[in-house]
Amino acid sequence: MGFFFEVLIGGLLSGVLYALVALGFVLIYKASGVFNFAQGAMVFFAALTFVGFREVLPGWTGLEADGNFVFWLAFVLALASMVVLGILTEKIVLRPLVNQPHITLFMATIGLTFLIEGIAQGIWGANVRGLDLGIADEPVEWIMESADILVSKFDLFAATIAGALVASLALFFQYTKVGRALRAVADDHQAALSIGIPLQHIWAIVWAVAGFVALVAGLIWGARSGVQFALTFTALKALPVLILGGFTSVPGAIVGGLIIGASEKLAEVFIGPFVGGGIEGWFPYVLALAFLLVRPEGLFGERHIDRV
Amino acid sequence: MMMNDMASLGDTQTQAPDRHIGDVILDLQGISLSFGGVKALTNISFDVREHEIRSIIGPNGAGKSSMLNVINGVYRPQEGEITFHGKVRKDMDPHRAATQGIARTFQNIALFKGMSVLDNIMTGRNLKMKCNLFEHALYWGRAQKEEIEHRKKVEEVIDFLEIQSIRKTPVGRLPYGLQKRVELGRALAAEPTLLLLDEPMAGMNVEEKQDMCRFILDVNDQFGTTIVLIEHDMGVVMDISDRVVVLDYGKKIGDGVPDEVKNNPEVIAAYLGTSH
Amino acid sequence: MKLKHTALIGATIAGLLATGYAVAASEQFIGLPSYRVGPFGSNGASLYGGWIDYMAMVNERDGGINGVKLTWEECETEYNNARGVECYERLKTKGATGNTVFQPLSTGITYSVLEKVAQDKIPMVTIGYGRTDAADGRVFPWVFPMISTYWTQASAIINYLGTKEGGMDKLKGKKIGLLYHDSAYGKESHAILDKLAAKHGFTVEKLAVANPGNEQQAQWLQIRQMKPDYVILWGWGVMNATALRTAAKTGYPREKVVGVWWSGSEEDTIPAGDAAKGYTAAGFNVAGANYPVVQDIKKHVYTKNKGNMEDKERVGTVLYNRGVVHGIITVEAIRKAQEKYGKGKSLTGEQVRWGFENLDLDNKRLTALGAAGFMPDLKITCADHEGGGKVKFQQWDGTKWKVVTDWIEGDKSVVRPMIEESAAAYAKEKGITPRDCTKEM
Amino acid sequence: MLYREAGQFKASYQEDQQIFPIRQDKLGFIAILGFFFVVLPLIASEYWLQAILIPVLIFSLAAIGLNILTGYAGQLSLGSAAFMAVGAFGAYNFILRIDGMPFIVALLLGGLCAAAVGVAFGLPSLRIKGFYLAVATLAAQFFIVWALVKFPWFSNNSSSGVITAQHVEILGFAFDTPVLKYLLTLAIVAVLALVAKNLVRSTTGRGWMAVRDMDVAAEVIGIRPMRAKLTAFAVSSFYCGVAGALYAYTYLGTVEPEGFNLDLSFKILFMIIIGGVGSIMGSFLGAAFIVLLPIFLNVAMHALFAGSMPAGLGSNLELIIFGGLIIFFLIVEPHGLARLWQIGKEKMRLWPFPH
Repeated sequence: MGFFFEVLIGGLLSGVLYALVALGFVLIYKASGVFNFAQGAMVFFAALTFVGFREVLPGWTGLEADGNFVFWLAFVLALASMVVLGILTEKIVLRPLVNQPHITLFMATIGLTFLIEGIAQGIWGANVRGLDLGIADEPVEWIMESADILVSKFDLFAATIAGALVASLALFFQYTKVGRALRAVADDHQAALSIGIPLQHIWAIVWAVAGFVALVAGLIWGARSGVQFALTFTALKALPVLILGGFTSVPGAIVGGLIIGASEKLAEVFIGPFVGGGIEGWFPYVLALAFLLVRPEGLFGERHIDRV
Repeated sequence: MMMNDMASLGDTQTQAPDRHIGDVILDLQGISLSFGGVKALTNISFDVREHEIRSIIGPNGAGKSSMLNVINGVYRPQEGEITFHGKVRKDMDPHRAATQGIARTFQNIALFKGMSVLDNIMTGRNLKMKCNLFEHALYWGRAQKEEIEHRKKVEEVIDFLEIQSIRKTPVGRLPYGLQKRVELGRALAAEPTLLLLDEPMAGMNVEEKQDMCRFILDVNDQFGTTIVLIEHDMGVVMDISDRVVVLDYGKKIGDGVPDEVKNNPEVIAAYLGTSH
Repeated sequence: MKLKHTALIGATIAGLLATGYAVAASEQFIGLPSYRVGPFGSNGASLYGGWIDYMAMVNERDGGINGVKLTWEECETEYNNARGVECYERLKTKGATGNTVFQPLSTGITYSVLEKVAQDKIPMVTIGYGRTDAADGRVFPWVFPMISTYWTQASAIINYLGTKEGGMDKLKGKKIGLLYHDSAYGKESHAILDKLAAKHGFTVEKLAVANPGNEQQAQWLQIRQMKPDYVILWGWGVMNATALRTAAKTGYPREKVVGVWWSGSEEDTIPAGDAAKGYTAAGFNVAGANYPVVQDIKKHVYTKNKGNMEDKERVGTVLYNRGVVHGIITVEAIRKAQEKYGKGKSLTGEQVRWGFENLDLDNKRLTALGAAGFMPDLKITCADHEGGGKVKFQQWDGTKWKVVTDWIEGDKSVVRPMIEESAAAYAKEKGITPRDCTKEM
Repeated sequence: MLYREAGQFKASYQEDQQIFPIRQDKLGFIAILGFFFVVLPLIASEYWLQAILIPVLIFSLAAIGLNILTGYAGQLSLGSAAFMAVGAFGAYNFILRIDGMPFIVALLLGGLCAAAVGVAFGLPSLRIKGFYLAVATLAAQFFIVWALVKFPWFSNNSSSGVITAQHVEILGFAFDTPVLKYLLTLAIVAVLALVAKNLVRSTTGRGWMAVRDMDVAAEVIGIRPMRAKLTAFAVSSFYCGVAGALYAYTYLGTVEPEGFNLDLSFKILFMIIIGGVGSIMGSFLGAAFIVLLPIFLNVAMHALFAGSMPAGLGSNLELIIFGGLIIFFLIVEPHGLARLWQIGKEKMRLWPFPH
């Protein structure tokens, strides 16, 4: 039984990281109806930019390489790059494509994926880098000793960061002017426009916020498995979370992430051995699919009734 | 009969055609429909006779469109019994309604926007076309013969609706009035016995309305099609309908020939917005 | 107008003839189907960088091979089979004598051009990857899976574990976990390990990791549960670093994790950070910039600013040095072929193939090349296209790889029959009559 | 002046319903066919045949398949590559396990396997729409590739899961040279493209488009959305399956399941978006564009900057330009190359008197 809980807890904590990537998708989809496939590339871009700045800053400024100051300066610069990237994307890619079919926008974001990947590696090179956030990825000892259940310190840290991020985003959307405007836009573009909310302004902000989320996700994922091209694949982990939780629901992304994380780990451990293992690649998708068949609107999506 | 006012609407129609209103073909008894607790229709009963033009009127949100949706199986009422051509309907879906000869148009145009006028109207013939996928794949042979045969029928509809010149235009590019006409054409191509028209004249100018009225009357007249019509324009309704049923807040508040309905105090109250 | 046109065509033809003539005298063309973008771009950049640097060094230091300058052209494959085939076809006819060797550094692309190389008479060299049973040169005359195939390596790893335990008989009753990339590449490990397990009496617990492998919580918790004595890491790309990180997370000692050579480069350990410390991996070449051959590259290429690596720090890493091995083998095969077909001549692919088949890099030759201890000695024959079968093991000390063993050989008595069996099955399926090697010269 | 339809009258519906009602179009098409069937095999180099023309044709077929599903029936799918894999492995096993199995029959059977799998994975489309469905089709993408790697039976127990296509022989005639393989591919693709054209201009195709444009209205006039969607999935997967089998038999010769990955699915989706959604010809144009563009960029980059730029930067620049061009293209002509072609024709019709 201890093993079951160990797998379950490990899965839930992994799920938080999936949710973190899914969150970026949700923000953009909610505000502009764009299924932004480039979110994975943004995660990669953000992490690589951060690590890149951290490498070059000591040389430029003569600061101590491992110092806190360089860390935060690199963070701010990476964040600034993400904001610029978000605003440029809105201006150059999305604005000219307003009112095009969803699939065209989706394709444009795949084009954007290539563009971002190329720019990231063109600037910083293809080298694989390590990233140390100063939190050791090892078991929490007292849980280990008392219950013989393994819980990773780093995963707990990541979950805390993700939780804090979601909470602050929720507060941001609930209580700030921009947040209210964003919710209005999400509800009805036309109506929001008609009461004078600058739609494109909001979109730019949302892309910038999604860039921020990508940076956080990139740092955590990068610390787990290195800052390398494979960070773009984190998007694939987020997609089943999206269909389960709904494309437009922030809580859905979190709950969906937890469910996907936990169930894929349990499936791999307890079903995998019977079919040869390696089922993590497709199991979340099949699970989400099965769920959709029962509830096509997703976990937190609104029920859609066709009016004729 | 309401034929005396015809001249004011249809310029070509001067003499009263010979129409025989037949027996009841559609009978609705005690229909109730609700969506998650919200009642859309409450205990509604009325009937439609063969060859007649039967109108459903009522203020916005009265449940008129829901009524049509019940008739052609888009919605399934929780209570009530529907008898069509003497048979009590149990399960119903739009496809089965179509096979039984019910066709309709929609309040918000529901044409296939990416297809040409011709193709849209051709889809109306789909139930009458029997070739299968493999014959379509080969095309030359049975499929082509069938295609040509039905094209002839469709061209008749096109001629009837006077839309020859826009045959190959994608419907998305047509003005609103013409789209409505094409939608009528698609319904007619199915050669229905019962035609449901949901606000066919909404948003049209006077001239377009006149045309549409003429087409409706001609359909009723030449093909003997029974028509159930929802329309807001009272003048038109009173002019062309044989009988009118009035709904308000999902309940039936009036039923009868136009003159009767016109003078029904409850109907007047509903339209003027006074107490119920 | 017309005149101008004719003049232009004339000039073009003249130009073509001129270059063709110049090239024919003194150049040997090598097509490089490289990849520098995509998930494995980092690996490709190091490996092709080392290879190109070695060839540049030979040109700079020796003026080419007996005066024949090496020329090359890269073609980006993105590690994609279709792009790889396009590159193969595009490079095929380049240079004076066409492309003379194809080394795609991707098992997928290897398979995609496997039959084409025989038709086009271009040798394909797949060092440490590719189709294992192609080591049977009688069935696959044009394919050279050199130094060591996956099967030989698996066997060498088991031999290494045996020496660690103090004798092969000590492996009896041991439990070895196999964490493999769930793909054609990873599955190559199954048959051979099963056979070796039967022979030595240990058990193998196979655990698949779904591509790309950036999540391994489930697998390592299973490992924690089954407590194997060793874990063999058969990964590629991000899977390796993640495996080491997750091993640390679940408290499995890295000293007991042994990687294959595609899991044993700086690209795999650096991103894992401290978690990689103590981890051991196989390699048919070692890391380090102190070998004379690498020093020569620095001296003749980098001091003249002609190096291929953007990041000079990476010169001397495992994958860079592996590229140098590619260079050495290619150059030495051409040199060998020149001995037969004429020194100072541009050779055809068919001629270079002979060079590969008769390649003999003994320790004396390796010392002369400045690569003693850098790569194993190697002798290719008509029947045996693998030739070496030796690997060294290196341990990551947190900052660099340290060699911890001498060359360890695989168990040929197990591997070779499997290769021959598999090759015979292929020959039968394809209707190929194997060559009679006693008649080859 | 040459492209003028004035004076060409249609005396029957049959004439009006031809694929090319305008005489110049028909002549042009015959000329193109002649060029591809007769002229190209005579003049094209082996490189062009094997590395460009054959893959373009095969991808065109896959793109037609996806276009039927996405362009005509409106169901977005990200699993095309997996259906190609089913076709390839299906055809391989039919030839392997049944003695004397004719190649063309195996090809079609492989396609039918893909169709069956496609219908199974298409079932969710009855309840799920839009991007939810698109992401759901990823389940097919990942599951099928996993299953092909995992169960050794599919690859005849090869140690690595890789299959090597048998030699192609039809009625005792071996298709073993690039020219013959090209002609075989071209013939199959041409026939299937014609079949696709027939389907989309018949009741079946109108049913698909009706469901795409407005499924409720389609149901009301008697089209069964379920049947339309599932036939679209079946036909689409059949096309992808045949394309996959050709991919193995006339193009690569040896394939591994991982070759049919998500990247390939995206590539096919790009082909129909760039080529033109809901256009058979667009599928060809899109396939050519997506196959040729990266090659062109690679060649151009070498020609322009060889030696003067770090190799890694060059490759990344290609990627940047590729992504940028796709975005540029979507902005400039969201309806794809097929629309550009059409606009070009309209201009031709008026030329040289635009008023």
